This record gives sequence, C-alpha cells and structure tokens, in this order.
Amino acid sequence: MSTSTAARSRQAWIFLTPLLVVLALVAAWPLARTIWFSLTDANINDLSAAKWVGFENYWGDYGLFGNSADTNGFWAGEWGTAILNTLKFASVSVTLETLLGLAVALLLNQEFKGRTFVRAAVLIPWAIPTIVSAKIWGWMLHDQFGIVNQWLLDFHLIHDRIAWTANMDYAMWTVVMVDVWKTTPFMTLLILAALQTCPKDCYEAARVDGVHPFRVFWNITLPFIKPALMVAVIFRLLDALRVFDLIYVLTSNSDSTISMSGYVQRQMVDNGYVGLGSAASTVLFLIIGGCTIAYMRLSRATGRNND
Amino acid sequence: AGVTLTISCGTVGQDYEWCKRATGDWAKKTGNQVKHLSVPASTTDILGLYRRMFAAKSSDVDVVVVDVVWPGIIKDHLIDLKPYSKGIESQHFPAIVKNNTVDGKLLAMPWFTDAGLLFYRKDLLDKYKLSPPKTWAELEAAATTIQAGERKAGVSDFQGFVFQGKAYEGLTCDAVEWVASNGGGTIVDSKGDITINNPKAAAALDMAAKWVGKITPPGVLNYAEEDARGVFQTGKAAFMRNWPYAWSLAQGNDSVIKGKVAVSALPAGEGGKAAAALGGWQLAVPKYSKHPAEAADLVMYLTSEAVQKDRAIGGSYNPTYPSLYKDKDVLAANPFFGSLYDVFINATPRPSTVTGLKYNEVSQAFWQATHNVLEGKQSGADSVKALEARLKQIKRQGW
Amino acid sequence: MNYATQQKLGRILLYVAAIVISAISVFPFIYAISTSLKTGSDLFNPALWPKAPTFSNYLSLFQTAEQPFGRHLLNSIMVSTGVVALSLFLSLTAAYALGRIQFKGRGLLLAAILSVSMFPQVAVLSGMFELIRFLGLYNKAVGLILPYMIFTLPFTVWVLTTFMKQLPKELEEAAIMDGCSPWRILKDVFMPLLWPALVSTGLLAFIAAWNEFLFALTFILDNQERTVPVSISLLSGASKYDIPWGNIMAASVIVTIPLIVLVLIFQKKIVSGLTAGAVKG
Amino acid sequence: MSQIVFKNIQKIYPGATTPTINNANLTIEDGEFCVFVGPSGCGKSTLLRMVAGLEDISSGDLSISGVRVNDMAPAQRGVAMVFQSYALYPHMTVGENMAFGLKVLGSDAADIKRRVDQAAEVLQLTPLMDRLPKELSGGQRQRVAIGRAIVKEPKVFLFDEPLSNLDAALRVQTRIEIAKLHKRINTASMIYVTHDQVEAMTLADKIVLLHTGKLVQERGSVAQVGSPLTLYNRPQSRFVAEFIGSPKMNVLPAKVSSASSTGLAIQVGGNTLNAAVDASGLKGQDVFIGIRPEHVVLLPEGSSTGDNRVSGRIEYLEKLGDATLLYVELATGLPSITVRLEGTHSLSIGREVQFLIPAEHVHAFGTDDMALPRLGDLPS
Amino acid sequence: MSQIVFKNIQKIYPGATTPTINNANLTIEDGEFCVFVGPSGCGKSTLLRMVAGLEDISSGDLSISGVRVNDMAPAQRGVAMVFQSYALYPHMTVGENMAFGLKVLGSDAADIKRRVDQAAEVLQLTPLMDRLPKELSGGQRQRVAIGRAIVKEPKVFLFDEPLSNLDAALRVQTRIEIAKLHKRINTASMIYVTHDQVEAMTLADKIVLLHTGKLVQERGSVAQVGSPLTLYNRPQSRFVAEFIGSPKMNVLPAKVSSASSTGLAIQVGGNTLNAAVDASGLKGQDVFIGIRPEHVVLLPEGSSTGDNRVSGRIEYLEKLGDATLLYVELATGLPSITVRLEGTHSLSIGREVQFLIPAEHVHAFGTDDMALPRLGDLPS
Ligand SMILES: Nc1ncnc2c1ncn2[C@@H]1O[C@H](COP(=O)(O)OP(=O)(O)OP(=O)(O)O)[C@@H](O)[C@H]1O
Ligand SMILES: Nc1ncnc2c1ncn2[C@@H]1O[C@H](COP(=O)(O)OP(=O)(O)OP(=O)(O)O)[C@@H](O)[C@H]1O
Ligand SMILES: [Mg+2]
Ligand SMILES: [Mg+2]
Repeated sequence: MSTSTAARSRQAWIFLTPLLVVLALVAAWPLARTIWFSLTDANINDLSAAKWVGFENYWGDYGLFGNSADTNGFWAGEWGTAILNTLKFASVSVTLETLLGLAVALLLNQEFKGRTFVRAAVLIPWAIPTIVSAKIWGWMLHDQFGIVNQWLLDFHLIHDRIAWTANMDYAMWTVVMVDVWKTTPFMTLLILAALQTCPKDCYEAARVDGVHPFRVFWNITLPFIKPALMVAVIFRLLDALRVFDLIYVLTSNSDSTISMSGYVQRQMVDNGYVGLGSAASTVLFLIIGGCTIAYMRLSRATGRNND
Repeated sequence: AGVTLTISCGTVGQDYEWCKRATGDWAKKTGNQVKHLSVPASTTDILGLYRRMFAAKSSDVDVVVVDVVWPGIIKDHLIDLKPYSKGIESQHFPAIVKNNTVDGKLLAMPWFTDAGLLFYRKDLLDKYKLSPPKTWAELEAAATTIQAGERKAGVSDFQGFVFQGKAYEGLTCDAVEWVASNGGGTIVDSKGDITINNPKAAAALDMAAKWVGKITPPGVLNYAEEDARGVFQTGKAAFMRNWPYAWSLAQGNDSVIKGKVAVSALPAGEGGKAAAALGGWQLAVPKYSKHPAEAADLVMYLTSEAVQKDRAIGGSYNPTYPSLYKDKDVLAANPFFGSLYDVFINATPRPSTVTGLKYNEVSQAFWQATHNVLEGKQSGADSVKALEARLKQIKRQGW
Repeated sequence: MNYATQQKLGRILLYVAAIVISAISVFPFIYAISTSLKTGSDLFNPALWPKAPTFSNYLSLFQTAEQPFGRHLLNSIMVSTGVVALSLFLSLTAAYALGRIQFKGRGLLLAAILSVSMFPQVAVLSGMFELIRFLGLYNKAVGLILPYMIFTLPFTVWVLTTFMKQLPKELEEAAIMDGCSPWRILKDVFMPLLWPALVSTGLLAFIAAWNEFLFALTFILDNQERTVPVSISLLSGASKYDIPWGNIMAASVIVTIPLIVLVLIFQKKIVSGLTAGAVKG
Repeated sequence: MSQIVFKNIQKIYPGATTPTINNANLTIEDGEFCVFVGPSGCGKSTLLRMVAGLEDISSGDLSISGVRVNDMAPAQRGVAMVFQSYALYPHMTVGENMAFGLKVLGSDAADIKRRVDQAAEVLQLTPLMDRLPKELSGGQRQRVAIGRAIVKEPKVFLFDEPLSNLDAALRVQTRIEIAKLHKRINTASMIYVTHDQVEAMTLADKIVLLHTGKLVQERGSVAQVGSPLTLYNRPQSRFVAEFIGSPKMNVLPAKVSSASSTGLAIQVGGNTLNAAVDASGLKGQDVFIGIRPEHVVLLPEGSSTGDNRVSGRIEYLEKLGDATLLYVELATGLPSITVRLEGTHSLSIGREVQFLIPAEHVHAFGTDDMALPRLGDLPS
Repeated sequence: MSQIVFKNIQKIYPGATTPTINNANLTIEDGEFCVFVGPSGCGKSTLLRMVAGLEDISSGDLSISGVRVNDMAPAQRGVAMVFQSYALYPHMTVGENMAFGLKVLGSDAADIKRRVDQAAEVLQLTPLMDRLPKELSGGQRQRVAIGRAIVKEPKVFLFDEPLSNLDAALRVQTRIEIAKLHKRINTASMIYVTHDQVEAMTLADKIVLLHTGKLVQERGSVAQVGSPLTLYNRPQSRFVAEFIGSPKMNVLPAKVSSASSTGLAIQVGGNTLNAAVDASGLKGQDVFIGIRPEHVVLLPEGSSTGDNRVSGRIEYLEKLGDATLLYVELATGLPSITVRLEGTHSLSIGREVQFLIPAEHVHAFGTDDMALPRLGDLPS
C-alpha cells in the first residue's frame, strides 16, 4: 500500500534501528564468542589460552559426533541421549501445552463471574520462579513425604508410593507434567490475546449458520489465532529445546533425563570445556533452527498461508 | 587506615554468623575492613561463579571458601600460602593438607572438615535386640529385620536404610565409601592410575544396588542429603548415611526422633575397613586479589586453632586440628567427636587433587556409573569396565 | 434438550472447568504458602495445613541486614519494569516496520532476531560477562536490563509483529489520510488496539525478567544489588546441606504476589481493544 | 409454515436509557416478503437480529411457526442471514465462504458445488471464486454475503441492506433474483431491510416502517404496516407520508376554510386549495397538507389563476435525465416545495412558474400529525 | 488550484495477471465535482485510492495542482477521504473519531470543537457523540466517516460511496449538504464514487464512467467522461448507454433498411423503426438500437399500427407508487423490454399492449458497440 515503496522501507529501517542497535549490542559479541570458542579447545580455567582446533569439537575422537567413547552407538552416548531426551521432552510437552493452553484460553475468553480470579489463578504457575516451582514439585512429588503420594494413597489410587522423579520410567513424564503445569499459562496468555482479535460478526454468521462449536473453532477461530499460535508454539519450542533448570532440579543431570542444555552446562560449567560446550551450543542452535523451520513449514502446509 | 578485603565464606545462617564474628575480630585487631560476599547455597553454583570470576581475572574477592574437592580444579587461580603459613599446616590433619597441596603449593588452609557417618535409631536397635552394624552385611540384615517388623507394626512406609542416591556429587561420596570400605580403592590412585575396574569395586556397587527396593525406597535414586534426612527425621527409617550436620537437627526440639538417634562410623565391607568420604571446607586467596598479604593473614587467622575451637564449641564445626578432638570444652559440646576421631582423621579423600581440572568429569562419570548400577541398568562389573574406558577417555594424555 | 437448558448446562460445565483449572494452577502455590508457615520437622509432614502455623519465616526474610530481601524486591521490580518498558518500546516500533511494511529482507531479519534466542543461556554467559564488564554495568542491578534484552526482545518483537499484522489495513489508511506520521499511527491508533497483545507480552517479559537467575547471579556480586531469584538461592539453612524450605517458600510467595497484582491491574486490558465496528467485511 | 410473530417486543441496549425498539407488534405470514424500512438508526437491524437470535429480546415474545423462540439458539430457528457488515470469513475464499454453511449442514459435495456455482453465476462471482474477501471490492463482498444466504434455502431469509453497495444494473438484477428466489421457495418468509424505496416498493408484500427518535417512545416502534401502495397512497401519519416517496412529500401548514366528510378546503399562502379527504374528524382550524413532488403539475405559462393553483419562483433545478427536479420558492412564510417533472424541460433558475395541485392528490394531517382518510379509490 | 490529472494510469494488483485499471486518462478541474460510476468491481475505489495515495500506481503519472504525486505521501496531498468500509477508529468515540484528524494537524481545541459540533449537527450525530463505533447502526457509522472528512476542509475530497447505507431522506439531505459544501469551499475538488444514478446525476459536474471486464483491456478503463446529461443523452457506446439510466436502456438487435446522415430506418421483429441518428458512418447491415424505458409511450388500446410502433404482451409489472414498470415480451427472438409509465395504471399481466417508440429517442449502435451520433439539439 501507500506511496513510494522506497519511502516506506526507509521508514521501516528507521523504526528498526533502535532494536537492531540494542540487539547488536547485547547479542553480537556473546554469540560470536560462542561460535568462535566452539572451534577452539578453550577451557574455563584459562580462556586466553584457547587454541584453534577446527572442527575437533564437533567431529572426532573427542568431539560431539564420531566420539570413540560411544561404543554402543551414538544414540546411546551422552550427547546422543541428550538429543533424544530433549526432542522427546520438547515434542510431548509443547504439544500438551498447546492443547491445554488453547482449552484454557477458550475458557477464559468466555464471560463468567469470577473470571478475574481465574485469570490471575491460571497465571500463577508461570509467575513462580522455575527453580522454586521445580523445588515445590520435587517436594510435592517426593516419594516419602510428598503430598501427591500421600493423597493418592489416601484415596487408594495406588498402594505403593511412587518414586516420581527417581524411577526412570516416570522421571521423564514427571518432568513433562511439571513443565506442562508451569508453562501452559504462557500459551494461554498469548492465545487469549489472539482470541481478542477475532471479529465478532463472523461468529454471529456462524451461529446463524448453526455451525457446531467445534467446527466454529476449527474453521473460524483457529485460522484467526493461527499466526499468534504459531509464534507462541515457536517460542515454547525454543524454550523446551533449551530446557535445563527444570530437569536439573527435579531429576538432576542424570543420563536418563539430561537435556542438550544440561549437556552444555555439564561440559561448559561443570567440566570447564568451554570449547566443547560451545560446540554443543552451536549444534543445539542448529537443531533448534531446524525444528523451527520444520515446524513453520509443517503448519504452513496444513493451512493456507494468510500472510 | 588499612585495606578493605572481600571474603566469601558462606551465606546466611550459622556459617555466615560465625564468619562475620571471626572476621570482625580480625578487622578490629588489624585495623582493616572486611566485606562479605554472599554466594549461592548450591556448591555447583559457587564453583561456577568463581570460575567465571577467575576467568575474568576479577579482583572482586580476596578470600574464598574452597570445597575439599576444588583445589585441583582452581589450582591455577590461587596463591601459594606457604610463605604466609609459617609451617602451621603441619598441625592440621595431614590428609587434608595433602589434599590442599598441589604441585608443592599449599593452595588452601583447612577450615573445617566433614565425613560421612552412619546415623541409626538406637531405640529400634534395642527393640529388635540388635547391635550397631560393623559391616554392610550386618547393616543389611538389621535393616531388613527392622523394616519388616515396623511395617508389620503398621508403619507401612517404613524404610531400612536411606542414603544419597541422586546423580550428583553426593553419590560419589557415598559410592567412594562403599568401594573403599570394600577394598576397591579410590577410583584413581594417588599416582593418577585408573583403578576402578576391580572385582571388589564391582561387588561394592552390586551390594548397594541390591538394597534399592529392598531396604531402601526406589526414590533414593533421587535423594540428596535433605531428602534422606527428611525420611529419617520423620521416623520413617532405621539407618541413614549422612554428614554430621544432621545430628543437631535430628536432636532438635521438634524432632520426633529426638533422643532416639545415635551416630557411628560407616560399616566396613567384607575384609575391608570402614571408610568415610572426606568433606569440609578450606580458605584460599585468589591470585587476582589486590591485597594478598592481608588476605593470607585473614585466612591464617580464621583457620587458627583458637578460632576453630570457638566454632567447634558454638557451631559444631569439625576442627581440622587433631588436638582439638581431645579438648574437653570441645568434647563437652560434641560428645561424638571423641569416638569418631578415627573417622575424621582417616577420612577417604575423593581423587580430586590428582585429577585436577578434570575432577568434576571423573566424579560425574563415576556417579553416573554408580547410578546406572543402582537403577539396575548395568551390573557392577559391566559398569566399572565401562567406567574405566570412560575415564581413560577423559584422561587423554594426562590429568 | 432445549436451548435454555443446554445453555445452563454449558454454564455449569464452564464453572466446573474453571474451578478445576484454578485448583490445579493454584494448588502448588497454596502448598507453598502452607509450607512457608511451617518450621522444623513439620516441613517433612505431608499434611497440607501446618500443625503450628507461624510467620517467622516471613519475618526472618526481612530481618537479615546482610541479605536485604526488601531491597532485592525493589531491585527486581526496577529491573523487570525497565526490561518491559524498553523491550516493549523497541519491539513496538520494530513490529510496526516488520508487520506493516513490506520491504526487502524482512523475513531474513525476523529469522535473525529469532535466532538470537536459540542459544542456551549458559553458552552466551561468558561473552555476556565480558560485555557487561566492558560496559561498566558489572555489579549494578540496572545493568541487568541490557543483557535481559537478549531473551525478551526476540519474543516481544515476534509476538507484536504477528498481532500488528492482523490489524485492518483500512485503519492505518484512515490514519494516513488524517495526516498521522507513522509514529502517531503507532501511538494513537495501533497501540490502543494492541492492548491485549501488549499486556500479555509485557506480562510474559516481566515474568521472564523477574525470574531470571543465571545472569543475575553472575553479573551481580554486591549484596545490595541482587535480585530476588538469586536472593532466594542465597537463602540457606544452618549448614550447607540444610535447605531452608520455610524461608524459600515464604520468599517465593512474596515474589509471586507482585505478579498477581500486576495481572489484576492489567486484567481489563487483556481483554479489550477489539476492532469491532471499525470496518465492514 | 413459517409465520413470524412479534408481540410487544422491546429492546434496550445495555447502558442505554431508552428502548431502541419499543412495543413492536407485527405478524409476518408464511411465505410473505416483508421489508423493514425506516430512518437510519431506527432499529431495523436490531429487529432483524432479534429474529436471527443474535440479539437478546428485552421483553415481549417472538415466535416463529407458532413456537416461542426467545430462548432458542439461532441455528435452530432455521434462518439464513445477510449481514450489513457482510461478516465474511476472512480466511476462506469466496467459494469456501459460500459453501461453508452447506458443508456444516452435511450436504453432499456435488450438491454443494452445484448450488454454489449456480449462485455464483447469478451474482457474477464466478471469476472470483478463489479470491479472499480482502481482495474484493465492496460490492463484490456484498454479493458473496448474499450468495452465502441464498445457497442455504432456509425457511426464513433475513437480509440486511443486501444491495446497498451494488450498481444500478446489478442491483436490479439481484433484486429480481431475490424476488424469484422468493417465488420459487414460496414457503420461505423473507425479512428484508433496505433504505431504498424502489427496492421496498418492488419487492415487498408488506412494508414495515419504523419510527425513530422520540416517536419510538410515544407511539411504539412500528409506524405503519401495509402493502407498498397502501403506504404510498394512504400513509397513516405525516411521518410515514414524508418517509415514503422520493423526493419526499411537500408538507405545508394551512388554515382550514371548510371541512366535511367529502372534502376539505384550505388556505395556503393566500390561495385556496381543495383536498379530497374525509375531514369529518378534524378538530381545530390548523392542518398540514401534503403533496408529492410527482403529483404537482406544471401549468403552461400564462395560465389563468384559480383554485388549487400556486405560483412560485424556481430556486434551484436538477436534471436527472429522465426527469427534472424543481425547487420552488412559494409565498414568503412557506417552505419551498419540490416538484418532479417528467423528461427534460427548458426551465431556468429564477423563472416564475405556476402549478396545479390536483385535489385528489392532496394529503392532509391534523395537528397531531395523523392523516385524514383520503377519499376515492386508490390503488393498493 | 487543485486540478487533478491522470495520465496513462495503470494499476495491476500484485498477483493479478490483467490490469484492474488500464490506460486511464482524465482531468478533473479545480473546484470540479467529479463522480466515478461503473459496475461493481470496475475499479472505482482503486482509482480513488490512487488519488489518496493509498494504492501504488503501477504506471502512468498522477498529478495534483500540477505536481506529480505518484511518490508523494498521502498526508502531503491535501486530501480527505471517506472509506467505503468506514474505517472508523474502534477505540475512539464518535466525537474523537471526527476530531482526530484535526488534532493531528494541530488545530486549536476550540476550533476543533466548533467544526466537529457543526458537522455532527448536519449529520444528525449530536446525540451519538460519546458512543463507540460498535454501538452504532450501519448508517450512523457511515455518517461518522463522512463527518471525519468534512471537518478537515481539505482541497480535495474523496468520497467512496458515502451514502450507500442511508435512508432516502437522510440521503437527499446529506447529498445536498455535500453539494453545499462543494459550493462553499469552491476551490475544493471532489471525487465521489457512487452507484446511485440520482446522486451521480444531481451532484456531478462531470461523470466518469469506468469499463469493467475485458473492455478494460480493450478500450482502457475510462468509458466516457462528460456532464451527466451528455452521458444520458449522448452515450458513446452501448456500455455507457446501458449503464446510465434506471431501469436500464432496452437494446434490441436490428437490420438496417436505410441509413443516411439524417436518419436510420431499421427492421425490428417485422416492424419498421426510424431513428434520428447520423448513420453516415455505419458499415454493415446489423445494428443495435436502444430505447430508454421512460421514453417508450403506451398507446391507447386499439391504436392503429404503423411505423415506430411495436406491440407485445405484459409479462410482469411493478408498481412503484409514482410510476409503473412493465416488462413486455415482444415478438419471439427479441429480448423483452422494460417500459416505465408515470403514475399508476390499471394494466394487468398478460395483456397485449402497443407502444410508440419516438424516433428522436432512439439510440443506435454499430456492431462494434459504438454509438451513432444522435441528431437534434439535446440538453447537456
Ligand atoms: N487487494 C486486492 N488484490 C487483488 N485484487 C483486488 C484487490 N482489491 C481489489 N481487487 C480487485 O480489483 C477490482 C477493482 O476493485 P475496486 O474495489 O476498485 O472496485 P469498485 O469499483 O470500488 O467496486 P465496488 O463498487 O463493488 O466497490 C475488483 O475486481 C477487485 O476484486
Ligand atoms: N451495541 C449497541 N449498544 C448501544 N446502542 C446500539 C448498539 N447497537 C446499535 N445501537 C443503537 O441502536 C439503534 C438502532 O440500531 P440499528 O443498527 O438497529 O439501526 P438500523 O435501523 O439498522 O440503522 P441503519 O439503517 O443505519 O443500519 C441505533 O441508534 C444505534 O446507535
Ligand atoms: Mg442497520
Ligand atoms: Mg468500491
């Protein structure tokens, strides 16, 4: 639209400048450092002694891939497990959060008494610092003095206490459950905002047409909130693929639940291998980028692109 | 008018109170000033913070607290205290001093020590007519008896034995105790050779794995100190492996087991002798301090016998001077110090000094291997074999 | 079933769902409150209500002079507010450009902005540490505002861009015809319509900044300058192993309250600013 | 069977102090074509939306086919609606928009396609089937909205100004299409809101004219209900008389000189006029007389003066092609009147002209603004 | 000084294959009132939006007051616009909506208030000043949109179907208001899009009729430019002839029997008709003749047959009050024709009737659809 496209795009750049300046300031150096470190043997002990090693951190006997220690195959190794764990965690938790977030947002979009209260209540899980909420859940899920086991026992739903966070069959699902509890509000809030942009008259038309509510949702609401939903999912996906705190606090960095970020943390901070850790971060970055692109492609393909 | 030093010696609570008192005294005495830098509660967080500050050559801190396993890791960033100690280190526990000495440099002064202990319910032992276990097998037998009895008596979730089974440094401590007490060595010996792949070590791990689900709740795989204490202190366990701190809490006024608890050295393995993991903290001075002399002086003051005695009496901190374990004021305040003297003096250090920078990685590999065995994913033998390979890879050209 | 009963039934279901959801959301918080009122061995008791409720955990938080929790709260409020204000400002202007103007490199720019938040936080920590020291922001609470931009900006820019795109084109055109500068369009026409999105993203950014731990821990050493999550992690019990549950829970309850207050204040704005009546078809 | 009955319907919008719709009573017979007209903002859309079930009814009863529907879901009322704001689904193409209602009903695909294609053909939308609403012109959007309703063939049609953005040719064509549709599905009732007199006149079996402003409170929402010609020829009140017909009726204050059941003689600005109305019920000496612009006859220059004649000066003049509108200033103190003459005339502004006001075309209203019954046999 | 010149203007929407506006050439003089008409979707709004600066011009030059404005920002062009879709600011009240443009210009508060109040008065919006758009009826929204433009008193006004949702009375009134506005600020040019013939005829100094469909490609967007009566009386092509006038002109295929510069004689379904057109340029034997419904004269029953007479059967009939429309079936093979008779007539469907088709009212078009020049002195 509008007049000269050139003038408009000049305006665009003017409007973008402050953002770009700040982003360049805060992001450029740290990110460049990370990528540079990933090509060196930097150790936290003395970063200035870092030596260029090329792609050794990525590939080779001591690298992320092709590591000679992975005698049982790459996917059984530490890094392979971390990748699998993370993908499993991210896909399940993001799916659940999206569905639940949608449901809750639709609920909150209704007029009813006490909506104010429910809206505040729903946000609480997100508001509690992750570290704290993970600890609360760790405590509540404790096999011996956790309230969850206690109640399940009291209601005779189980007859042995369940070691939610220790039993490796449950641990991952427990983490997912807590994550869902914690981050559903994030989805809810964004979806709720998106729901506000749906024009009322289309709903009226649908009502007169006798469109089933489910269909209204599928054919009218969803296309409206789709762009916002996509963004919400992308950011959730980003966060889920970088999950660390929650797993660390709930199940510690044990091999069964370690995430890619956990691996980065382990190599970079605990072991001090800044080079290897940076390489893992970079791979993580590439995986996240890949997942994001795949997701965008997928959701574009399943519906008309209304851009 | 003197200089201002910044010390990081613990956060709120008892640690901080004691530290503040002692540094205040020193400040008054020397005319310098001392500021306190509070650090997170988590050991890992503290280390991470220090390493980042050291990497930036930050002079923000002049005296730091150092965990017993750290000297090897941060050795390049601490000054040698020998010139300032004037030989006083010889009066401390030699094991700790050795631990703190890297490449001939005394990097940290011992401040207080810690060792793994066995806590038990003496009322229950009496009830079932058992004596305190001397070996792991006895412990297992006693725990089995008590657990069965108590469960029958109606405490359906009563446990025989709890320890720290979470995949973290605590498990390394526990497992080092099992292995060492079974005659399986200390993972890496003092020469730096990897010794873990031996049948005794494998047997020790298998032994612990057998407990899980039998006398120990499966949840122990995710227990840290407080989880174990929680179970024990609510009267739901007969035995507990923990650090001395649990003592005063278990004897606290609101504790349901007050007066029913006793402490002993950890059991020994078949044909081995009891081993307790060495814990505790040291004080050190970073290279980047602008006032190393004053800082070293403060360290010497804080680790002096007089100050340690004070802390032992008032705060139950285990002193690092053997002489203080015979001091009657100290013993009056902490009766078990005397009986456990051997435990403290013979505590088994983790292979932190020899593995240096790579200690964390070694420990990680070790606790993970142990965790795998506890989970039942691997047998002890397979696990130590794999661990050996893993450690070799970590070692590369050398520690 | 007739429409009226159907509607009534729908209402009932609605309330049931609302109650269930609120209960699940709030329960751990209630549990935290209850724990914060417990002390000693009571902490290990699974019962929801403490045997002897006490406020001592709360009092002790504010009584330690060396760990001024009140001051930390203020720092957190200041930092988070600053982060929200700055990131909303920056991203609102950027979103206008990205959402409403077609120009070359738009897609690439969006992707680049997004990619900034694809690195794990630990990975950028050392670089950021150097940057902070270089800029002289080390050890200053306000100094945290800048590094926090790295995770709030991509998010706010993307969300606002999406919402900005959805506003009817005719409104912008009407404003252009009224002689509005782009800035004026943004401020007087779009912003009021974007309230739900602004408030939602603002809240989310606020919470993210409020709960951030790693940067706050690493870039601040001065006790006066810390923020609450670090403050909570600094709480410790009598010894190294002893976790001060009561205090931690009390602190968590306190830090959650400002956020609840925020939600209540901005309540109305979360649902408003509809474009109803603006344009036909 | 789709009779629609409004009984004492009232609507007060939340926050409003006075009712928007007041005491509306009305019956629309099965198969009838009913047109709502009235000034902008009088509540036509509101009334229509109440039938659709989109607007709560504050009080009164609305029934369709004998069933009270106040609390019935819109979907169950068997209505289809064209919205004044179009309400197109922005994410669906033209074709999808039109097919959606049928898909929902579960019609089979071939049938849907046939009906949609047919409607598209009629509405000249065929080349646009794959466009999104935002790529359409105003009139095209409106046609899609109409198409959406047409394809459904429900028992009650609700149209809210469906043709207001169409050009004359398309408008006539679509109007005829709607009339045909109505004939074809002759059990379907239609309610049609329009502000276009021609549409109202040509389509309606029954016109409902709504009051606006304070008349709503005083006399209820419905001003008059009747066939188009009844409203044109026998308006019940001055409000109706002035509203129906374009250009609007000229209304002049007058003094009564004689009044009886067979006629009325009045004085307007010095001239005597006769009106063929039954003035037996008249009270007082003051009346208003009304004469439609198309009923005023231009007399040739130099005609003799006499009864039912007025003269004036052309103030302004508009040429419409097929007709000419004159705005004529009468004697001072009187409002100027509009005159519509067929064809094009060579008149110019400022000229003095003389008109005949035929007695049989004169309307008269009492001071209460109610009409006196007209005499004679008028078409209805 | 606000002459607007379109030079070879072309507009191709992104993604479209054919231009929506093609080769448009047009000059709108300073102070002129120009009306764009054309079928729905022909590009009226597009053309208007190009003047406003809201739509890029694909090629060609647009200048206002002699300055090329292709690349000038809308705000700098000194234009005000009423949008077809209203585009009200949903979060502002009616009053704020109207005042906003002035506020942006920095007018002083008292002045803003005065102008807004005055516009509100004229548009009957005064009681609604504090409402939000969503609480308004369709017509009320439209009036707010008009008000928003009026208060600004710019040098070029752009109106896109500003009256399409208003009732007849308000429509006339607002129309007159706009005409007055135009007179008052007589340096302001106005471009006005409408589909209402009466509006076009009464308001326009100049009408621009736009082509649609493939004619756009073949002959350019502009079909004819001229005064209202020129378009009515001397349409240049069949497209124009059929578009202007309502009901639309009847067009019948015919065979030429004789053609000269003083007239044309043709055969239509066995009858001979004469047309007062200059047929000297005619090639071939086939023509189309056109006659407007209002120009067909009903002959009394039993009139003799002869030239310029046709007879047929009434197929359908519509009573408008002031006029009657007949749809008459002529001889087989010919399309049926529409006839408009003044007043109400007692005719009924199925009756046989006879008409006179006056030669001076007959239009004739060649096979290329271009009109033959009409003879005689026609008003323009
Ligand atoms: N954004 C767009 N993309 C593609 N085609 C468009 C777009 N906007 C309009 N068109 C097409 O361009 C043509 C002209 O549209 P325009 O709105 O100018 O018509 P109009 O003459 O104003 O019609 P109406 O009287 O129905 O409002 C239409 O056929 C329309 O479908
Ligand atoms: N949501 C609302 N809240 C308050 N008043 C409203 C609301 N909607 C409509 N109104 C008012 O109710 C009256 C009737 O509105 P309605 O839309 O029924 O008018 P209408 O007869 O359809 O007019 P138009 O011909 O202009 O569309 C108007 O005066 C309008 O301002
Ligand atoms: Mg309406
Ligand atoms: Mg248009």
